[in-house]
Amino acid sequence: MAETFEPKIVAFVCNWCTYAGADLAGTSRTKYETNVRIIRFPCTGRIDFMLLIKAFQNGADGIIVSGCHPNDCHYTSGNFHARRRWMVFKSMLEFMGFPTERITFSWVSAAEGKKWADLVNETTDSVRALGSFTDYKNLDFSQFNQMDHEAIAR
Amino acid sequence: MRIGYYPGCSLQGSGKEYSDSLFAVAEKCGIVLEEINDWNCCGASAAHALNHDLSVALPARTLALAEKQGLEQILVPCAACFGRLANAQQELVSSEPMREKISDYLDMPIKGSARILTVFEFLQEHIFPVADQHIVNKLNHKTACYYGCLLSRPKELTRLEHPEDPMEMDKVMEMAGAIPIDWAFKTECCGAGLSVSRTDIVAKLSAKIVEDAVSRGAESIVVACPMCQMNLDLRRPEINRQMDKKSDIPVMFVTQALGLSMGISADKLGLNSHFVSTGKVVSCVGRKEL
Amino acid sequence: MKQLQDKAAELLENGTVNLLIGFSEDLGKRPVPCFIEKAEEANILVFNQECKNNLSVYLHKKEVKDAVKIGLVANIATLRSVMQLLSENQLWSLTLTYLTVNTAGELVVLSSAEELEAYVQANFPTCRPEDKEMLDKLNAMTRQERWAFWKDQLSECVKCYACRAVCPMCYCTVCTTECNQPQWIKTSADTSGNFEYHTMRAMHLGGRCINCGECGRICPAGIPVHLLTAQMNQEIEQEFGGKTGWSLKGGYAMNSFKPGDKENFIK
Amino acid sequence: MARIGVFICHCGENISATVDVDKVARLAGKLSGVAYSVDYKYMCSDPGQTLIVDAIKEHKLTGIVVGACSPRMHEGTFRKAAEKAGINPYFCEMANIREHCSWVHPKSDETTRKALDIVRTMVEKVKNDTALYPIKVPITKTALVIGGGIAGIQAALDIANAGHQVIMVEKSPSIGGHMSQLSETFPTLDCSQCILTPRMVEVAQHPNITLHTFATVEDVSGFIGNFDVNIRLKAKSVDFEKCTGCGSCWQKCPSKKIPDEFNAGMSFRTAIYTPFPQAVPNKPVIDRANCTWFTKDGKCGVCAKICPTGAIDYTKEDEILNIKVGAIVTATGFDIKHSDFFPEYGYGKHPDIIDGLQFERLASASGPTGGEIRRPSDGKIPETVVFLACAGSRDKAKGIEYCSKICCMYTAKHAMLYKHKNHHGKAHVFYMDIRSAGKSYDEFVRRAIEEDDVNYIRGRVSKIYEKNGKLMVVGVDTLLGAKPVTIEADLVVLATAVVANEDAESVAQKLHISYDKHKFFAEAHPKLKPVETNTAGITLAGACQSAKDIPETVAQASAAAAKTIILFSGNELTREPVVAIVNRSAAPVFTTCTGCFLCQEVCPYQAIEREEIRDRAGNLLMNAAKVNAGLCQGCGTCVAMCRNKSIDLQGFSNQQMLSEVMGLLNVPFE
Repeated sequence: MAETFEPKIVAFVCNWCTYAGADLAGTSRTKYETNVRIIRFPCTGRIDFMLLIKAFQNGADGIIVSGCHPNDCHYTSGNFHARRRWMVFKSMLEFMGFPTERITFSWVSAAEGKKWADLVNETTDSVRALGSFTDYKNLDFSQFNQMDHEAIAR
Repeated sequence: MRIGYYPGCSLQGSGKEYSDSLFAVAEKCGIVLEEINDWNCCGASAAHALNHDLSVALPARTLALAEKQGLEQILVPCAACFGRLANAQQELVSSEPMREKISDYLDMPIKGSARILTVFEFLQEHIFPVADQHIVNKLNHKTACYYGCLLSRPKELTRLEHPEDPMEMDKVMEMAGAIPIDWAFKTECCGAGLSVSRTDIVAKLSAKIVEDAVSRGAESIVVACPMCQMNLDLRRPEINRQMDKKSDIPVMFVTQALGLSMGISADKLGLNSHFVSTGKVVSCVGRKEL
Repeated sequence: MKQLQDKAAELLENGTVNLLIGFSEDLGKRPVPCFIEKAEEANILVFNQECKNNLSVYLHKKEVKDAVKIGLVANIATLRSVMQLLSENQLWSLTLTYLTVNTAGELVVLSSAEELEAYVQANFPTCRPEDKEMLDKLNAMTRQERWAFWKDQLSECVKCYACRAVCPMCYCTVCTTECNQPQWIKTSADTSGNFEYHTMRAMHLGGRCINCGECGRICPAGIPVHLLTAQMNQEIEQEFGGKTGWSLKGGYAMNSFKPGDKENFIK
Repeated sequence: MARIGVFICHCGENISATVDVDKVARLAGKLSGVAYSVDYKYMCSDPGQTLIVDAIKEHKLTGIVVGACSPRMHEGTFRKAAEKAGINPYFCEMANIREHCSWVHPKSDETTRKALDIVRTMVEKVKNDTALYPIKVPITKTALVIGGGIAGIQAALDIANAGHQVIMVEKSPSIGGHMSQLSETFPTLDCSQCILTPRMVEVAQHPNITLHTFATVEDVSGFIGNFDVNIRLKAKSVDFEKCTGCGSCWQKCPSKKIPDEFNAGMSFRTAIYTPFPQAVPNKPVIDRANCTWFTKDGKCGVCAKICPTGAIDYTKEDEILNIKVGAIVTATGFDIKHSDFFPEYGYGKHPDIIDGLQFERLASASGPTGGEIRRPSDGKIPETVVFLACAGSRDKAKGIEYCSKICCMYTAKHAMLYKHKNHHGKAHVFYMDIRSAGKSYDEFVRRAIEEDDVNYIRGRVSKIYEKNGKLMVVGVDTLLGAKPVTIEADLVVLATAVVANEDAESVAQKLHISYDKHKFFAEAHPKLKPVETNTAGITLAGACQSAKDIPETVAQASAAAAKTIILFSGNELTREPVVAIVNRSAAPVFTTCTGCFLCQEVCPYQAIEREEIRDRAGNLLMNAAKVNAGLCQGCGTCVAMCRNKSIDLQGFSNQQMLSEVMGLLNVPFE
């Protein structure tokens, strides 16, 4: 076991604003936590909610979804569609009892390198405080454990 | 349909002719107006300058009483009262916390759902449909329909079709056989807010109104607000001094004019209790040609 | 009942419809779907409060599509789902006639989409009270309690896909569950895969589901899966407006947006 | 089996200072599917690129991952290198270990681990890359210019002078637009018609320009390079082949009381008319709505009798002309609010309360008064004129929040013109702010105030009414004593708000371009694509996009022309193959698309079409979505919207994105 828990955070970002904003953080040498891994999409409108589920299922502890501010979308309206989708997706997960605080939605523009760094730091801190995302991982284990017990009992 | 009636102070005092003529016309047309029991002051002029909650609570009490009485429509002829009641209703309907607070103050439930009618709405909806059979005389003369400030502002509450150039009263006068003129001071202020404290300003403002009406050939000014009527009528000596000429153009309520065309006696309509004689208008009833 | 049978017979007789989908009774006097092609068979038709099935699901079947002119004995939920399907450009190859019974107990025959729209809008159903009660109960729980509830429920799911089969809105020829390049949904029925499947299902149906509740009713494991879509519909209607199965013009909330949509959850 | 090459760049020390590049290259070499892995000082240098090219050839690599800087930086460079080595450039992916890793983290194991994660993610993506080929779209090198005002004229001339064919469509009988109505122009006070008419003639005579006046766009289909447009040629009732433009017809026409649009309703014209003397083409048309022949069933016919060449033809019908064009310049112009929009100024009932365009006509030598500023009611020369800037503009209550931009300048010009013609007259201007940013603009306004003695009053006007033959302008002076002022005027000029044309919405819908809430056409990007629309191949010029003065309009028109000329510079349009695609397969499945078309509404580019799939006998089997690769910009919003994954985005496919996620979380995904 590691001394302090280091969460795995996956960031789903759009190419035009947030990816460029993260680039800017780089060119400005703004330091931030190493826990985040970026996956580049053309637009937030492209991000399929299934990918988020897959990421959690495969061990992500936190997720950042970020794109252009409203009205700044390179494709005019992709982020508006995304915004609706995330709103609904989030409340859906909440209804299922999913800890939605593990998902952070944000608008980070190509000029907001600092905001990107802050976002990563804040998200890392909050997810670190939440701890490893065992809820999802335990879903299957608990079942198997039960089966094992039954098998042993038999 | 029951129609509630809120007189307010003016219609029991300086504007008694307004009330008298309104009831006379309503009676003629077979319409019963039901006064709201135990109504109170609308708070006009004073309350909303002092305490916002009070300015809502006062009219709200009247509205609550009307609701209790089961009235779905309330006629408020006085322009100032209308403004206060409509304003309070707006606040009650648009803010749930406000409604609860006021309800607490009053210790009465209140919805603010009753429809508050301006005198024009009342005439249009209830008198117009039956007016034809009652109008017997033509008030054949040129008249200036004066709306004043409170009947035209704010436009969201007063609901005039063209708030900058209203025609609602003009239509009533046309029906009464008069010839409403096109003039520039329809919605100007008569100075009512200062009618006691600064009569010099009242005279100045009212003079502009009278002057424009007269210069355009009006033979009467018709109003629908007791304050307007009082200022233009009672303050005539000051107005005349301000204009530096004498004008004896009579100022009457729209309901008085309508009553006259329905053949109701000038006495019953209170046309004899004005400061400026209304004799000229009374005499042009049924006049053939202008 | 007699009226319905006569009308059905008449429609079949004069060729207005080639196939009539309705309800008959099984040996236990329970209503079951039936398919009638001959006028003389129309006397087996029944229609009552117990006729809950959403028969519009059959409209996607090839055998039904081949008949082209279809008569549908339908409850209001079914009519509403037909509305939604029409707005999604489905059923274009069919000529549909609808037979239903209004609240006054009279037989109503609707022979065009416009008539259907007018009838559905005039008789629009509200959220089923039993669903509302459950939703309120769940929403009042803490997150952990909800997680435990759904974990418990979904661990029972065997991925038989009955909820999908019974849903008229699940008309895709290939479902996401069957996509294997990439494999979006785990094929095994473990709990995390079940979560995945049901989240996907709810997301795909939110703003389209017409709350007939068939998916929950059909579930062999007794999982109230219909609550997921009911909750989503409630949420979407509240936030973005628009009712599912209300208008022929559609108005799917999830493929439109307003610049001023809520975004207080976004940093 | 994939054979992937991994190339880790030191970027001098930019990466190697904090990332153990050697370790990353070594461990990356052990990843499944990686056949070759190496690190190098400067991957983007010539030797670095040569290293990649050689490695691809030598190790028979099927794809490469370059662990270096941001793809926004060098993706193009390395894709070219890959292509040079003989593999499809879309098998090259960048792992951004500089901007997203080495530059933002300190030297540590964790940083190195992150760099490896990033590389591994991209290795997983490359495994799922597919060969993509640039999309070639043929181009019809003819441009359509909609609108014959100064914007359209400028754009048409620029495109035509570059050697391309231009078709210009103008709805009125003459080109020239609003500029032809203006008297003088700010800030130089040169005559508008003097500078415009030569351009109008040039358009008419240009061998590359085909002019259709009295014509409108009926519908537009197709896409960039390949638009299919139907033009409605309204029946002119005059055969232009035969007509010599002698003018006998309109001189004799008995219907003489039709308000003249060109003079902003301040004079009359006949039913057969040319809008103004310098009209291009200078040949008349019949306004059928006002012609006795058409309204009274064949009575009259004077023009036909008088015409020496027999050019009048009452039987002409509207014609539809089908044209194919590669690009469209939208230059449909603007309108202004008229004085009847202002209840506080008497609902336009008073003839001496006029709008800016009417004043232009009064001041114009070709106007109804021959250039003498006389008031419409009685023809007297006004002694006091009040100008109201911001009539309607910047007024929320009027629903027009924006600044109309041109009014400050033309109001100064109007006041100046009036003062120049009537030295003893008084000119007052009520204004909110003076917005005179522009070359020589503020000097111009100062000149009006300081040299021409125009009285500027900062404040608004609440009401205008007539009294004893004078217009009483009641306003407030917010600066000098902050008190109400009333000015007795003889003429009031309202600088009314610039608004979109009445038919702007329907034009936008025909063109499939978007528009804002005020019906002005929307540019693709407010800063960086100010002339393009969201529909590729359609550009904007002039005031149809927002209020603009002449220099700005001309500049934008030339920009729109430049965009069109760029498009026409090649024979084919090459587009990035990052576009959406709907899967297709053999009969009887055809596609998994169910034809719900929910994707159609989310597409910002109208790139999704409906395809009807039929059997050999022509029976409709199914409806399915189809992406027009010429229009698709590759945002992928449709992909996330599609329930059954029937539509996918090339270059960012479902398979690629999911494998990235899986690769990242170190779960082998096959």
